[in-house]
Amino acid sequence: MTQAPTQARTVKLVYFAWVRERIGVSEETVAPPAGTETIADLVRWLKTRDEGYEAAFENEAIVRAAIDHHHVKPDAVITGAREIAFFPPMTGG
Amino acid sequence: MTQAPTQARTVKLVYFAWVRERIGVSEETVAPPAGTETIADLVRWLKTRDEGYEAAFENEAIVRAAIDHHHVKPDAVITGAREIAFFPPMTGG
Amino acid sequence: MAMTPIIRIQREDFDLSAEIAALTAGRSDIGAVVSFAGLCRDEGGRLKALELEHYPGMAEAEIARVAEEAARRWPLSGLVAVHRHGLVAPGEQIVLVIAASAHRRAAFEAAEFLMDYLKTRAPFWKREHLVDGTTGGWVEAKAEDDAAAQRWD
Amino acid sequence: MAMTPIIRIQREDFDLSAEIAALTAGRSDIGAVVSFAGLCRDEGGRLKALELEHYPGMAEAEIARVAEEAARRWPLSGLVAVHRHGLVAPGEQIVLVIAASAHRRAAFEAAEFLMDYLKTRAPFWKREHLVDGTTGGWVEAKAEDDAAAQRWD
Repeated sequence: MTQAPTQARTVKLVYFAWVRERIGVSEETVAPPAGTETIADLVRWLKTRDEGYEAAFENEAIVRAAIDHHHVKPDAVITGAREIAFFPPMTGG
Repeated sequence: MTQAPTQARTVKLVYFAWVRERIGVSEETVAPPAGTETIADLVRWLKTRDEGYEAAFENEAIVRAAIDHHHVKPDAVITGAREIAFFPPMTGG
Repeated sequence: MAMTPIIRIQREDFDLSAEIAALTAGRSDIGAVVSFAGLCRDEGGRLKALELEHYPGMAEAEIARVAEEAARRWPLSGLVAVHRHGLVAPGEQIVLVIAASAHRRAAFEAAEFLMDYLKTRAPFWKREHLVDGTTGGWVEAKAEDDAAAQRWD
Repeated sequence: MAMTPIIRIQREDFDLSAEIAALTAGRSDIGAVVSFAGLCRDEGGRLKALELEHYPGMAEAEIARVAEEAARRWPLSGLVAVHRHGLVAPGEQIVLVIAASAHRRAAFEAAEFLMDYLKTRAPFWKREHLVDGTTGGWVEAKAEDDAAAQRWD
Protein backbone atom coordinates (compact mmCIF):
# COMPACT_ATOMS: atom_id res chain seq x y z
CA MET A 1 0.00 0.00 0.00
CA THR A 2 1.22 3.53 -0.76
CA GLN A 3 1.03 6.19 1.90
CA ALA A 4 -1.20 9.20 1.09
CA PRO A 5 1.01 12.23 0.37
CA THR A 6 1.12 14.63 3.32
CA GLN A 7 -0.86 17.67 2.21
CA ALA A 8 0.66 20.83 3.69
CA ARG A 9 -2.03 22.53 5.75
CA THR A 10 -2.26 26.22 4.79
CA VAL A 11 -4.01 29.02 6.59
CA LYS A 12 -4.55 32.69 5.86
CA LEU A 13 -3.12 35.09 8.45
CA VAL A 14 -4.10 38.75 8.79
CA TYR A 15 -2.40 41.39 10.92
CA PHE A 16 -3.52 44.79 12.19
CA ALA A 17 -2.10 48.01 13.65
CA TRP A 18 1.42 47.68 15.11
CA VAL A 19 1.40 43.90 14.73
CA ARG A 20 0.96 44.45 10.98
CA GLU A 21 3.66 47.14 10.94
CA ARG A 22 6.23 44.99 12.73
CA ILE A 23 5.60 41.95 10.55
CA GLY A 24 5.59 44.10 7.43
CA VAL A 25 2.63 42.56 5.61
CA SER A 26 -1.09 42.84 6.23
CA GLU A 27 -1.90 39.31 5.19
CA GLU A 28 -0.24 36.11 4.01
CA THR A 29 -0.96 32.42 3.61
CA VAL A 30 1.36 30.13 5.54
CA ALA A 31 1.87 26.39 5.97
CA PRO A 32 2.73 25.77 9.63
CA PRO A 33 4.61 22.53 10.38
CA ALA A 34 2.80 19.41 11.57
CA GLY A 35 2.13 19.61 15.29
CA THR A 36 0.95 23.25 15.13
CA GLU A 37 -2.29 22.71 16.98
CA THR A 38 -3.09 25.94 18.82
CA ILE A 39 -2.74 29.69 18.50
CA ALA A 40 0.18 29.49 20.96
CA ASP A 41 1.89 26.86 18.77
CA LEU A 42 1.38 29.06 15.72
CA VAL A 43 2.85 32.11 17.47
CA ARG A 44 5.85 30.02 18.60
CA TRP A 45 6.50 28.98 15.01
CA LEU A 46 5.93 32.47 13.54
CA LYS A 47 8.51 33.94 15.96
CA THR A 48 11.18 31.69 14.41
CA ARG A 49 10.57 33.09 10.94
CA ASP A 50 12.34 36.46 11.25
CA GLU A 51 12.92 39.40 13.56
CA GLY A 52 9.73 41.15 12.37
CA TYR A 53 7.57 38.36 13.80
CA GLU A 54 9.80 38.22 16.85
CA ALA A 55 9.19 41.94 17.45
CA ALA A 56 5.46 41.60 16.84
CA PHE A 57 5.14 38.77 19.37
CA GLU A 58 7.83 40.08 21.72
CA ASN A 59 5.21 40.32 24.44
CA GLU A 60 2.98 37.39 23.49
CA ALA A 61 0.52 38.05 26.29
CA ILE A 62 -0.47 41.40 24.80
CA VAL A 63 -1.20 40.29 21.23
CA ARG A 64 -4.80 39.21 20.66
CA ALA A 65 -5.94 36.55 18.22
CA ALA A 66 -9.13 35.80 16.33
CA ILE A 67 -10.14 32.71 14.37
CA ASP A 68 -12.67 33.30 11.61
CA HIS A 69 -13.74 36.64 13.12
CA HIS A 70 -14.12 35.36 16.69
CA HIS A 71 -11.86 36.37 19.55
CA VAL A 72 -9.91 33.37 20.89
CA LYS A 73 -7.38 32.59 23.61
CA PRO A 74 -3.85 31.24 23.00
CA ASP A 75 -4.97 27.67 23.72
CA ALA A 76 -7.62 27.76 20.95
CA VAL A 77 -7.22 24.94 18.41
CA ILE A 78 -6.59 26.23 14.90
CA THR A 79 -7.68 23.09 13.02
CA GLY A 80 -10.12 24.02 10.27
CA ALA A 81 -9.49 27.77 10.60
CA ARG A 82 -9.92 29.72 7.38
CA GLU A 83 -8.51 33.01 8.65
CA ILE A 84 -6.47 33.75 11.75
CA ALA A 85 -5.90 37.34 12.85
CA PHE A 86 -3.35 38.87 15.22
CA PHE A 87 -3.69 42.39 16.56
CA PRO A 88 -2.99 44.65 19.56
CA PRO A 89 -5.62 45.32 22.24
CA MET A 90 -8.46 47.23 20.65
CA THR A 91 -8.80 50.99 20.96
CA GLY A 92 -11.95 51.80 19.02
CA GLY A 93 -15.04 53.59 20.23
CA MET B 1 -49.50 103.39 75.49
CA THR B 2 -51.53 102.03 72.55
CA GLN B 3 -50.90 98.54 71.26
CA ALA B 4 -49.66 98.32 67.68
CA PRO B 5 -52.51 96.98 65.49
CA THR B 6 -52.06 93.29 64.66
CA GLN B 7 -51.17 93.20 60.98
CA ALA B 8 -52.64 90.08 59.37
CA ARG B 9 -49.76 88.16 57.81
CA THR B 10 -50.70 87.21 54.24
CA VAL B 11 -49.07 84.71 51.94
CA LYS B 12 -49.63 83.65 48.36
CA LEU B 13 -50.52 79.99 47.89
CA VAL B 14 -50.33 78.14 44.56
CA TYR B 15 -51.66 74.67 43.80
CA PHE B 16 -50.96 72.18 41.03
CA ALA B 17 -52.44 69.08 39.40
CA TRP B 18 -55.02 67.24 41.50
CA VAL B 19 -54.32 69.40 44.56
CA ARG B 20 -55.39 72.40 42.44
CA GLU B 21 -58.43 70.53 41.12
CA ARG B 22 -59.66 69.50 44.56
CA ILE B 23 -59.20 72.97 46.06
CA GLY B 24 -60.78 74.56 43.00
CA VAL B 25 -58.40 77.49 42.52
CA SER B 26 -54.86 77.63 41.18
CA GLU B 27 -53.73 80.43 43.47
CA GLU B 28 -54.96 82.63 46.31
CA THR B 29 -53.65 84.93 49.00
CA VAL B 30 -54.55 83.89 52.53
CA ALA B 31 -54.05 85.23 56.05
CA PRO B 32 -53.38 82.26 58.31
CA PRO B 33 -54.12 82.79 62.03
CA ALA B 34 -51.38 83.69 64.48
CA GLY B 35 -49.46 80.61 65.53
CA THR B 36 -49.25 79.23 62.00
CA GLU B 37 -45.52 78.63 61.99
CA THR B 38 -44.85 75.68 59.73
CA ILE B 39 -46.10 74.04 56.55
CA ALA B 40 -47.81 71.43 58.75
CA ASP B 41 -49.58 74.20 60.70
CA LEU B 42 -50.69 75.80 57.46
CA VAL B 43 -52.06 72.52 56.10
CA ARG B 44 -53.95 71.92 59.38
CA TRP B 45 -55.58 75.34 59.07
CA LEU B 46 -56.33 74.98 55.34
CA LYS B 47 -58.14 71.68 55.99
CA THR B 48 -60.62 73.49 58.23
CA ARG B 49 -61.62 75.90 55.45
CA ASP B 50 -63.86 73.59 53.38
CA GLU B 51 -64.20 70.09 52.03
CA GLY B 52 -62.11 70.91 48.92
CA TYR B 53 -59.05 71.56 51.07
CA GLU B 54 -59.94 68.55 53.17
CA ALA B 55 -59.98 66.36 50.05
CA ALA B 56 -56.73 67.86 48.76
CA PHE B 57 -54.92 67.16 52.02
CA GLU B 58 -56.80 63.94 52.81
CA ASN B 59 -53.50 62.10 52.76
CA GLU B 60 -51.18 64.81 54.08
CA ALA B 61 -48.10 62.67 53.73
CA ILE B 62 -48.45 62.50 49.97
CA VAL B 63 -48.83 66.24 49.22
CA ARG B 64 -45.53 68.02 48.61
CA ALA B 65 -44.78 71.62 49.48
CA ALA B 66 -42.39 74.28 48.22
CA ILE B 67 -41.50 77.66 49.70
CA ASP B 68 -40.34 80.26 47.20
CA HIS B 69 -39.57 77.57 44.58
CA HIS B 70 -37.66 75.25 46.95
CA HIS B 71 -38.91 71.85 48.04
CA VAL B 72 -39.54 71.77 51.79
CA LYS B 73 -40.67 69.28 54.42
CA PRO B 74 -43.79 69.70 56.62
CA ASP B 75 -41.73 71.08 59.50
CA ALA B 76 -40.35 73.95 57.39
CA VAL B 77 -41.00 77.39 58.91
CA ILE B 78 -43.13 79.60 56.66
CA THR B 79 -42.12 82.94 58.18
CA GLY B 80 -41.09 85.34 55.43
CA ALA B 81 -42.37 83.11 52.63
CA ARG B 82 -43.57 84.99 49.56
CA GLU B 83 -45.10 81.99 47.77
CA ILE B 84 -46.00 78.57 49.11
CA ALA B 85 -46.92 75.77 46.71
CA PHE B 86 -48.73 72.47 47.29
CA PHE B 87 -48.71 69.69 44.72
CA PRO B 88 -48.75 65.89 44.25
CA PRO B 89 -45.57 63.86 43.80
CA MET B 90 -43.98 64.89 40.52
CA THR B 91 -44.39 62.86 37.34
CA GLY B 92 -42.38 64.77 34.75
CA GLY B 93 -39.53 63.56 32.60
CA MET C 1 -17.36 76.03 36.79
CA ALA C 2 -17.00 77.55 33.33
CA MET C 3 -19.85 75.44 32.02
CA THR C 4 -23.28 77.06 32.01
CA PRO C 5 -26.16 74.57 31.81
CA ILE C 6 -28.81 75.33 29.20
CA ILE C 7 -32.28 74.88 30.69
CA ARG C 8 -35.56 75.53 28.94
CA ILE C 9 -39.22 74.84 29.64
CA GLN C 10 -41.23 75.24 26.47
CA ARG C 11 -44.42 74.28 24.71
CA GLU C 12 -42.72 73.66 21.33
CA ASP C 13 -40.86 70.54 20.27
CA PHE C 14 -37.05 70.55 20.32
CA ASP C 15 -34.35 69.49 17.86
CA LEU C 16 -31.78 67.13 19.38
CA SER C 17 -29.18 67.70 16.66
CA ALA C 18 -29.42 71.47 16.94
CA GLU C 19 -28.99 71.28 20.71
CA ILE C 20 -25.93 69.05 20.38
CA ALA C 21 -24.47 71.26 17.66
CA ALA C 22 -24.84 74.33 19.90
CA LEU C 23 -23.03 72.46 22.67
CA THR C 24 -20.12 71.16 20.60
CA ALA C 25 -19.66 73.88 17.94
CA GLY C 26 -16.06 75.06 17.66
CA ARG C 27 -14.85 72.78 20.45
CA SER C 28 -12.35 69.97 20.24
CA ASP C 29 -12.09 69.02 23.90
CA ILE C 30 -15.34 67.05 24.02
CA GLY C 31 -14.99 63.30 23.65
CA ALA C 32 -18.44 62.09 24.64
CA VAL C 33 -21.97 63.37 24.15
CA VAL C 34 -24.80 61.41 25.76
CA SER C 35 -28.37 62.39 25.03
CA PHE C 36 -31.65 61.19 26.44
CA ALA C 37 -34.96 61.88 24.72
CA GLY C 38 -38.13 60.93 26.55
CA LEU C 39 -41.02 60.18 24.20
CA CYS C 40 -44.76 59.94 24.75
CA ARG C 41 -46.02 56.34 24.51
CA ASP C 42 -49.59 55.51 23.50
CA GLU C 43 -49.85 52.85 26.24
CA GLY C 44 -51.05 50.15 23.94
CA GLY C 45 -53.24 52.47 21.90
CA ARG C 46 -55.18 53.74 24.93
CA LEU C 47 -53.63 57.21 25.03
CA LYS C 48 -54.48 60.14 22.76
CA ALA C 49 -52.16 62.62 24.46
CA LEU C 50 -50.38 63.53 27.64
CA GLU C 51 -51.05 66.89 29.23
CA LEU C 52 -48.05 68.29 31.07
CA GLU C 53 -48.65 70.81 33.81
CA HIS C 54 -45.71 72.55 35.42
CA TYR C 55 -44.88 75.13 38.06
CA PRO C 56 -43.41 78.08 36.12
CA GLY C 57 -40.39 79.54 37.81
CA MET C 58 -39.80 76.63 40.14
CA ALA C 59 -39.44 74.16 37.25
CA GLU C 60 -36.52 76.11 35.80
CA ALA C 61 -35.02 76.76 39.23
CA GLU C 62 -35.20 73.14 40.33
CA ILE C 63 -33.70 71.78 37.10
CA ALA C 64 -30.95 74.40 37.40
CA ARG C 65 -30.17 73.16 40.91
CA VAL C 66 -29.99 69.56 39.70
CA ALA C 67 -27.78 70.62 36.78
CA GLU C 68 -25.42 72.46 39.15
CA GLU C 69 -25.21 69.37 41.32
CA ALA C 70 -24.33 67.31 38.21
CA ALA C 71 -21.63 69.83 37.27
CA ARG C 72 -20.18 69.53 40.77
CA ARG C 73 -20.08 65.73 40.58
CA TRP C 74 -18.74 65.20 37.06
CA PRO C 75 -16.26 67.10 34.86
CA LEU C 76 -18.73 68.28 32.24
CA SER C 77 -18.17 70.35 29.11
CA GLY C 78 -21.85 71.02 28.62
CA LEU C 79 -25.30 70.20 29.90
CA VAL C 80 -28.73 70.72 28.34
CA ALA C 81 -32.18 70.07 29.79
CA VAL C 82 -35.33 70.89 27.84
CA HIS C 83 -38.78 69.94 29.11
CA ARG C 84 -42.03 70.54 27.27
CA HIS C 85 -45.37 71.45 28.78
CA GLY C 86 -48.87 71.40 27.34
CA LEU C 87 -50.29 68.60 25.18
CA VAL C 88 -47.92 66.01 23.74
CA ALA C 89 -49.11 63.25 21.39
CA PRO C 90 -47.79 59.67 21.32
CA GLY C 91 -44.49 59.45 19.46
CA GLU C 92 -43.65 63.07 20.27
CA GLN C 93 -40.74 64.16 22.43
CA ILE C 94 -41.35 65.28 26.04
CA VAL C 95 -37.95 65.83 27.56
CA LEU C 96 -34.35 66.11 26.46
CA VAL C 97 -31.15 65.84 28.43
CA ILE C 98 -27.66 66.14 26.95
CA ALA C 99 -24.39 65.76 28.85
CA ALA C 100 -21.00 66.37 27.22
CA SER C 101 -17.63 65.53 28.71
CA ALA C 102 -14.09 64.60 27.75
CA HIS C 103 -14.86 61.00 28.70
CA ARG C 104 -17.88 58.78 28.22
CA ARG C 105 -18.43 57.59 31.77
CA ALA C 106 -18.98 61.12 33.10
CA ALA C 107 -21.35 61.92 30.25
CA PHE C 108 -23.41 58.75 30.76
CA GLU C 109 -23.62 59.16 34.52
CA ALA C 110 -24.44 62.86 34.44
CA ALA C 111 -27.22 62.34 31.88
CA GLU C 112 -28.78 59.50 33.87
CA PHE C 113 -28.43 61.43 37.13
CA LEU C 114 -30.11 64.46 35.59
CA MET C 115 -33.02 62.36 34.30
CA ASP C 116 -33.48 60.49 37.59
CA TYR C 117 -33.59 63.73 39.57
CA LEU C 118 -35.67 65.54 37.01
CA LYS C 119 -38.29 62.77 37.26
CA THR C 120 -38.60 63.05 41.02
CA ARG C 121 -37.77 66.72 41.75
CA ALA C 122 -38.82 68.88 38.81
CA PRO C 123 -42.39 70.17 39.34
CA PHE C 124 -44.17 68.62 36.37
CA TRP C 125 -47.35 66.54 36.41
CA LYS C 126 -48.77 64.37 33.64
CA ARG C 127 -52.44 63.80 32.94
CA GLU C 128 -53.74 61.30 30.42
CA HIS C 129 -56.13 62.16 27.61
CA LEU C 130 -57.64 58.96 26.27
CA VAL C 131 -58.50 57.83 22.77
CA ASP C 132 -62.16 57.37 23.85
CA GLY C 133 -62.39 61.14 24.36
CA THR C 134 -62.34 61.15 28.14
CA THR C 135 -59.74 62.73 30.35
CA GLY C 136 -58.01 60.05 32.34
CA GLY C 137 -56.42 60.50 35.71
CA TRP C 138 -53.18 62.12 36.77
CA VAL C 139 -50.25 59.79 36.27
CA GLU C 140 -49.11 58.40 39.61
CA ALA C 141 -45.53 58.75 40.74
CA LYS C 142 -43.60 55.50 40.61
CA ALA C 143 -41.68 54.06 43.54
CA GLU C 144 -39.06 52.88 41.04
CA ASP C 145 -38.38 56.50 40.06
CA ASP C 146 -37.72 57.41 43.69
CA ALA C 147 -35.44 54.39 43.98
CA ALA C 148 -33.59 55.43 40.82
CA ALA C 149 -32.97 58.91 42.20
CA GLN C 150 -31.87 57.54 45.56
CA ARG C 151 -29.07 55.58 43.89
CA TRP C 152 -27.18 58.88 43.59
CA ASP C 153 -27.49 59.92 47.24
CA MET D 1 -36.38 39.17 19.23
CA ALA D 2 -38.32 41.30 16.76
CA MET D 3 -35.71 44.07 17.03
CA THR D 4 -32.94 43.99 14.42
CA PRO D 5 -29.87 46.00 15.41
CA ILE D 6 -28.56 48.43 12.79
CA ILE D 7 -24.78 48.12 12.52
CA ARG D 8 -22.58 50.01 10.09
CA ILE D 9 -18.85 50.55 9.64
CA GLN D 10 -18.27 53.49 7.34
CA ARG D 11 -15.79 56.14 6.30
CA GLU D 12 -18.42 58.94 6.11
CA ASP D 13 -19.81 60.93 8.99
CA PHE D 14 -23.25 60.05 10.39
CA ASP D 15 -26.35 62.06 11.27
CA LEU D 16 -27.63 61.36 14.78
CA SER D 17 -31.10 62.82 14.18
CA ALA D 18 -31.58 60.80 11.00
CA GLU D 19 -30.58 57.60 12.79
CA ILE D 20 -32.98 58.30 15.66
CA ALA D 21 -35.78 59.21 13.23
CA ALA D 22 -35.29 55.90 11.40
CA LEU D 23 -35.54 54.07 14.72
CA THR D 24 -38.64 55.81 16.05
CA ALA D 25 -40.58 56.65 12.87
CA GLY D 26 -44.21 55.54 13.05
CA ARG D 27 -43.82 54.03 16.51
CA SER D 28 -45.55 55.02 19.71
CA ASP D 29 -44.29 52.31 22.04
CA ILE D 30 -40.84 53.89 22.60
CA GLY D 31 -40.50 55.95 25.77
CA ALA D 32 -36.74 56.44 25.93
CA VAL D 33 -33.99 57.01 23.39
CA VAL D 34 -30.41 57.22 24.66
CA SER D 35 -27.65 58.14 22.25
CA PHE D 36 -23.90 58.24 22.65
CA ALA D 37 -21.67 60.08 20.20
CA GLY D 38 -17.91 59.68 20.57
CA LEU D 39 -15.97 62.68 19.25
CA CYS D 40 -12.33 63.15 18.33
CA ARG D 41 -10.50 65.36 20.84
CA ASP D 42 -7.43 67.40 19.87
CA GLU D 43 -5.64 66.42 23.12
CA GLY D 44 -4.79 69.95 24.07
CA GLY D 45 -4.03 71.06 20.50
CA ARG D 46 -1.47 68.28 19.91
CA LEU D 47 -3.62 66.18 17.59
CA LYS D 48 -4.32 66.86 13.91
CA ALA D 49 -6.34 63.70 13.30
CA LEU D 50 -7.00 60.17 14.43
CA GLU D 51 -6.55 57.36 11.96
CA LEU D 52 -8.90 54.47 12.58
CA GLU D 53 -7.92 51.05 11.31
CA HIS D 54 -10.37 48.19 11.53
CA TYR D 55 -10.73 44.51 10.70
CA PRO D 56 -13.40 44.40 7.96
CA GLY D 57 -15.85 41.59 8.46
CA MET D 58 -14.91 40.93 12.06
CA ALA D 59 -15.74 44.50 13.14
CA GLU D 60 -19.35 44.13 11.96
CA ALA D 61 -19.61 40.58 13.31
CA GLU D 62 -18.27 41.46 16.73
CA ILE D 63 -20.49 44.52 17.14
CA ALA D 64 -23.46 42.38 16.04
CA ARG D 65 -22.63 39.85 18.75
CA VAL D 66 -22.45 42.59 21.37
CA ALA D 67 -25.74 44.06 20.12
CA GLU D 68 -27.42 40.65 20.34
CA GLU D 69 -26.17 40.28 23.89
CA ALA D 70 -27.63 43.72 24.73
CA ALA D 71 -30.96 42.70 23.19
CA ARG D 72 -30.97 39.56 25.35
CA ARG D 73 -30.29 41.55 28.51
CA TRP D 74 -32.66 44.48 28.06
CA PRO D 75 -36.13 44.88 26.50
CA LEU D 76 -35.08 47.08 23.58
CA SER D 77 -37.17 48.60 20.81
CA GLY D 78 -34.15 49.49 18.71
CA LEU D 79 -30.38 49.55 18.67
CA VAL D 80 -27.94 51.36 16.37
CA ALA D 81 -24.15 51.21 16.26
CA VAL D 82 -22.17 53.15 13.66
CA HIS D 83 -18.37 53.29 13.73
CA ARG D 84 -16.22 55.28 11.33
CA HIS D 85 -12.84 54.28 9.95
CA GLY D 86 -10.16 56.30 8.18
CA LEU D 87 -9.07 59.79 9.20
CA VAL D 88 -11.15 61.74 11.68
CA ALA D 89 -10.34 65.34 12.64
CA PRO D 90 -10.78 66.86 16.12
CA GLY D 91 -14.39 67.80 16.75
CA GLU D 92 -15.66 65.17 14.33
CA GLN D 93 -17.76 62.19 15.29
CA ILE D 94 -16.14 58.73 15.54
CA VAL D 95 -18.79 56.42 16.90
CA LEU D 96 -22.52 56.43 17.53
CA VAL D 97 -24.65 54.19 19.68
CA ILE D 98 -28.42 54.54 20.10
CA ALA D 99 -30.61 52.41 22.34
CA ALA D 100 -34.40 52.75 22.41
CA SER D 101 -36.74 51.16 24.91
CA ALA D 102 -40.10 51.64 26.59
CA HIS D 103 -38.27 52.77 29.73
CA ARG D 104 -35.21 54.91 30.35
CA ARG D 105 -33.18 52.60 32.55
CA ALA D 106 -32.98 49.88 29.90
CA ALA D 107 -32.02 52.42 27.22
CA PHE D 108 -29.29 53.98 29.38
CA GLU D 109 -27.84 50.65 30.44
CA ALA D 110 -27.92 49.10 26.97
CA ALA D 111 -26.20 52.12 25.42
CA GLU D 112 -23.46 52.17 28.04
CA PHE D 113 -23.02 48.38 27.81
CA LEU D 114 -22.71 48.58 24.03
CA MET D 115 -20.08 51.33 24.26
CA ASP D 116 -18.07 49.56 26.97
CA TYR D 117 -17.98 46.33 24.98
CA LEU D 118 -17.41 48.06 21.69
CA LYS D 119 -14.34 49.77 23.19
CA THR D 120 -12.76 46.51 24.32
CA ARG D 121 -14.05 43.92 21.82
CA ALA D 122 -14.61 45.60 18.44
CA PRO D 123 -11.47 45.30 16.28
CA PHE D 124 -10.58 48.97 15.80
CA TRP D 125 -7.24 50.65 16.43
CA LYS D 126 -6.47 54.35 16.66
CA ARG D 127 -3.28 56.02 15.55
CA GLU D 128 -2.48 59.66 16.21
CA HIS D 129 -1.50 62.15 13.51
CA LEU D 130 0.08 65.15 15.15
CA VAL D 131 -0.15 68.86 14.43
CA ASP D 132 3.64 68.96 13.94
CA GLY D 133 3.22 66.77 10.84
CA THR D 134 4.53 63.54 12.33
CA THR D 135 2.63 60.34 12.82
CA GLY D 136 2.38 59.59 16.48
CA GLY D 137 2.04 56.16 17.98
CA TRP D 138 -0.84 53.79 18.23
CA VAL D 139 -3.19 54.69 21.04
CA GLU D 140 -2.72 52.29 23.94
CA ALA D 141 -5.63 50.38 25.38
CA LYS D 142 -6.71 51.63 28.78
CA ALA D 143 -7.11 49.42 31.83
CA GLU D 144 -10.12 51.53 32.78
CA ASP D 145 -11.87 50.47 29.57
CA ASP D 146 -11.37 46.80 30.46
CA ALA D 147 -12.66 47.53 33.94
CA ALA D 148 -15.70 49.30 32.48
CA ALA D 149 -16.52 46.30 30.30
CA GLN D 150 -16.03 43.87 33.18
CA ARG D 151 -18.73 45.63 35.19
CA TRP D 152 -21.27 43.87 32.97
CA ASP D 153 -19.91 40.33 33.42
